[in-house]
Amino acid sequence: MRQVVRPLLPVWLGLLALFAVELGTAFLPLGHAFAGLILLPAAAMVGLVGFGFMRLGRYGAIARCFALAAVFWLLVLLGLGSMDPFTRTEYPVRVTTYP
Amino acid sequence: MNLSLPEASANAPETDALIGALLLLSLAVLALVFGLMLLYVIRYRAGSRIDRGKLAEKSWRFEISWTAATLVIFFGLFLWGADLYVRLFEPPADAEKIYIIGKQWMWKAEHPGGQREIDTLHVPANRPIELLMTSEDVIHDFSVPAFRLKRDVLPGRYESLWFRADTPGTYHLFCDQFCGTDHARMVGDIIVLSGPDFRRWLAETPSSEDLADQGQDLFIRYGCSGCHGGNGAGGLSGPGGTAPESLGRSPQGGTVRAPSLVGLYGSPVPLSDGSVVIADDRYIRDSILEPGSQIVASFQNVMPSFAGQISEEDLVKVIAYIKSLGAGGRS
Amino acid sequence: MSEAHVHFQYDSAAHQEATALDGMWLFLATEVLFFGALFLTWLVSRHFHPQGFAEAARHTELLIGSINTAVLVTSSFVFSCGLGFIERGDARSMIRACFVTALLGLAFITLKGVEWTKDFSDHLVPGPGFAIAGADSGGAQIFFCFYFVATVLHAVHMLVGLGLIAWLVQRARRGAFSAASHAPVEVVGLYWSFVDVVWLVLYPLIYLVGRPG
Amino acid sequence: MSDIALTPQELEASTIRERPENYLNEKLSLASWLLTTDHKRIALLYFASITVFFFIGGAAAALMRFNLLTPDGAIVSPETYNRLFTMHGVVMVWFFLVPAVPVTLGNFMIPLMIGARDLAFPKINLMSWYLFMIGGVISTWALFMGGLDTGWTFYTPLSSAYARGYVVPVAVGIFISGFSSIATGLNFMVTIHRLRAPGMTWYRMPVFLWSLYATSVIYVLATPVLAMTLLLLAFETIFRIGVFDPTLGGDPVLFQHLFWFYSHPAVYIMILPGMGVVSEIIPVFSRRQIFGYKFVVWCSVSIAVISFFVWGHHMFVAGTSLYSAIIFSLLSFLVSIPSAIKVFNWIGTLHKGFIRFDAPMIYALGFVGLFTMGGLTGLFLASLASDVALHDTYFVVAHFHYIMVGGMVSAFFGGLHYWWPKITGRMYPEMWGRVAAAMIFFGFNLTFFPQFILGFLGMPRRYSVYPPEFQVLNVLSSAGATILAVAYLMPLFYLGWSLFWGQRAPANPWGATGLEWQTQSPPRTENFTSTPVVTEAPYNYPPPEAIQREKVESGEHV
Repeated sequence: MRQVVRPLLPVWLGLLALFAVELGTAFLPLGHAFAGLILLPAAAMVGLVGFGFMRLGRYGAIARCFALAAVFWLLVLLGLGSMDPFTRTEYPVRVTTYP
Repeated sequence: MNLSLPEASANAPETDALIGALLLLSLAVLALVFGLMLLYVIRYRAGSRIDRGKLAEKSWRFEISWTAATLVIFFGLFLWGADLYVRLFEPPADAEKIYIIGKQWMWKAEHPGGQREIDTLHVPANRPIELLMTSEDVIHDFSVPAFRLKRDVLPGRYESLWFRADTPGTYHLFCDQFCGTDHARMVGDIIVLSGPDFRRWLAETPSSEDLADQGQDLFIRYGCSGCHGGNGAGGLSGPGGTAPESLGRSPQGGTVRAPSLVGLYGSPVPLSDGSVVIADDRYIRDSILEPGSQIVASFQNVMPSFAGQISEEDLVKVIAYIKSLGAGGRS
Repeated sequence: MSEAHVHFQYDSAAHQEATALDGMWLFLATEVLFFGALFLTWLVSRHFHPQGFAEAARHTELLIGSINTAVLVTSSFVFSCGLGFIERGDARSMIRACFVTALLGLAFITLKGVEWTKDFSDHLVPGPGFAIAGADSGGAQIFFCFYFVATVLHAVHMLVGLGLIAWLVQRARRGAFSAASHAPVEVVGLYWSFVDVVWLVLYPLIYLVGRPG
Repeated sequence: MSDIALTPQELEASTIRERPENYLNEKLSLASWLLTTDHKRIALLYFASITVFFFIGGAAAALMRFNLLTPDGAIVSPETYNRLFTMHGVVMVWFFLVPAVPVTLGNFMIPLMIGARDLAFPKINLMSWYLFMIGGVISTWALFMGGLDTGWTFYTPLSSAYARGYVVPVAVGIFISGFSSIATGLNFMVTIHRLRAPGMTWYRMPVFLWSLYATSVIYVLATPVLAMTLLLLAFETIFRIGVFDPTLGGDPVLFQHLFWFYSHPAVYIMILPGMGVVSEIIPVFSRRQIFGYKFVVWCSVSIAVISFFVWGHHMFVAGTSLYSAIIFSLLSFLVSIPSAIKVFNWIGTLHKGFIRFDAPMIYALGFVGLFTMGGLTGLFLASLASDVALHDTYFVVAHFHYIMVGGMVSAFFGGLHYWWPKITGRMYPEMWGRVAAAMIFFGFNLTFFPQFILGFLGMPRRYSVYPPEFQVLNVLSSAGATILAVAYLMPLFYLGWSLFWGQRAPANPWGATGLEWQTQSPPRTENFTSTPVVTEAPYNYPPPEAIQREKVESGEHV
């Protein structure tokens, strides 16, 4: 029992600690532009689950390739997908009837 | 069968030159591909007794050099196309602005002089025209093949498209983005007239009530004049003027201070948060629809939002009126 | 799966199990892109409606969301322990870990249900009568469209996960798993942790990023 | 058997009786087909289903072409016309082109070509056929019953707020069949990673497998984005409010980004397997090692990867930002490089070959020509200013039909004829095969070449009526479509005939290399009696001088 839990315990505690950091960051007066910083502890938590619980490091090259491909293509989607909206000059027609 | 398409704008021959270059390149490549295929297929058919000899050694250098050459050619074509395209996004400052509203399934156009047309657009030759286009429902596409131009017309925002027509005549206007049942009938004519003809057309077109004139009526009808003054000269001790007859009365019966609109267009406006904005079309539009977002310094935000209260067409007219107050009142 | 179930295209049970795990990883890659489209929607909509999104985020139930995050992280931890147990051949402890995981999962969904009910009574459902009026209303409604789609899809994934855990328990009771052969436990573990990962991204997007300032 | 004299009838009878057990005659009950996990039988189930979908989509196209004979619309109302092209697009894209080669030829051949007994996950393979059928039936039912007039692109807000018709059921059908695509791609990728026979290294794999692997990458990574996009669309359609809703300030262009993130790579889902098929056929009928094997396979992979970077070129006039248009244009030019490399490597393969003109080869040569034309006209649409002129006109229609129909369907038919002996154990009638191939090439060009000119003249796509000056070209196009329709129906008859009366096929009728030809025709359920061991590169034909010597010795040249 102890042999099983002991290596996983730091992962769990680390996650809770990062969670506390994340929650704390949310109440800092960061402003709109830096609000994205909150995602840093979240990214660390994702990494911790990936390597701690899902044991990404222990799988073979194929599984790691698949995981890497997922992250790469996610970045392509987010990067190229936000390029247009972020650089667009919008002249909105604000006549909108909000229900 | 007429296989030629008129080049009726300054942009058209330039685009055609690019298409021509692409066509030449394509024909050269096709000739190479089909030529080699035919040559090999005949020369090396199974029954042919030609001596094949040994296979040539594969040369990486050959593959890499022709790939690099193709890359260079493609990069040149890319720059050429991009250069023309970028110019489509830079309307000259003196371009005449015409509003286009697309809806299922018609095109409505409004000239600065208030002339309105449906499914037809008269434009003068050799003058830059900028179209400010929006849609009332779905996405449409304003396409004029003779100008080699098109641009999607979206609901909720303005798209701009500019051109300089140079050959008088009548050309097709198509909706190129599928927009529902009668998409194929959302067509019209672009009529390019020479300068004098166009002026004659403007003069002869009935109901050519000035946009700004209509706007003035609406300015009163929507109650704007109540606070901003009957001729936009501002409320009590507004920065512009304090004519007693223009004192507005709020619905509660009190006197309301509202900024003067005379001379507003194009001038810098100090805001309550300390920043300064230039009063352009967009600022005026936003101030009508979202008065609370940019409050003029030393005024309070008491104006109600007109979002949802005023139609797009009316808004265009009110803005035209306010613009006409631009240089110190209307002439 | 025990040796008897090796399909004829595999050399050995180990070969078959390694293949199953590769398949699961690839499946998770597709899930990343599935939720990725939702993340792009969030990113773009927030760019166009910063105030609307901030305003809407301040209307979310931070307390429930935070408790749920802790619950889910813990459930993932417990299930990982369960996998550790079966790797040592301790099926009974594994079954117990499965039960705890499932309980935590149910707690998550129950809290989610409470939150949704509250959202409904607070008129946070986009459409007529939406709680946030004014200029930011449009952006806020888009936020809540995103919120409902994202949380419902996540909850559906949780339910599938709970079903898989129930299936594991049933098979484990029949003694299907041993220290040498337990690929299904590992596969379900990957899935459960992945659902956790999705929540770890959704949580700040929904509850936190709008809060500062 | 050779030393016993038998009459032809007796011979025929005895071969039937003694025909070795194979995957077709092992079990005959209906359940043995509907519950099979054999990749070969599932491939045949897919063959039957996509044939039906192909003819549904084709019938819609035929009606459209018929309607366009006169400027005012010859037979149907605009409303019906809109439903027809939506049906044509939806059925052809999602229920024919996207699955076509991978689920039929790929499903059948992957295990055979890597020397495995089945795919990695046979049950998932069967499930994916059921998902495909459920999705296909829901979508086509909705298209027939309620109709849909949004085009296959479902642009918001037309689809979410204005369209009349069954948006949600059609989207649900596509959503479900999307999971079939994902399952298929997943199965193929894991199979190719894990189940290769001993000695079958990556560089010993036939090009067809590389292109199916590249296709699977797109299946697996692009399809989920479409799934989410359709979910958001359905949400918006049902609740009349959603993330793309312009009345809330939402961005309808975002829908287009998400849609094309899938649908542009999907174009390569459709063409990459076709390229793979052609890369199999040309070496066999030229008796030549494929020219530049490593270039060809890595081009497949790079096409799959780059295809994800170029979707913005569908939106140059859609109101995207200038920067994004410029970057997407540059990236779009890049994707043509690997395609061009492939074309020249196929031609290089013909060099110094011993070329035979069996039907598969005619299809393959037709593919190379038509694909080249489709690819070159793609440059007009990747370049920004010319795209502004040609976008959303018949030029675009002609361009993608050259790739999809001229390219992909030719490759599909080529592959079907090439592997027909292996799949059915019968030879197809060679003469009819050649006639059909030539007719498809001719009919296709007559149908779609005039559309390039129509497009340049400005005729918009999706028009049920058009200005009269476009009539001559439209009539030409419709005439071509008639020939094309006949040419597509021909294989249905002569291949059907050959199933019962065709000559029996030997294990390797083409003298081809490749593991699939080393087992009997049709193969046994377990594919190989013993696991094959691979020791050499693919397409390892003797050098030209050796073939020549052999021919001279055998007296063929005398």
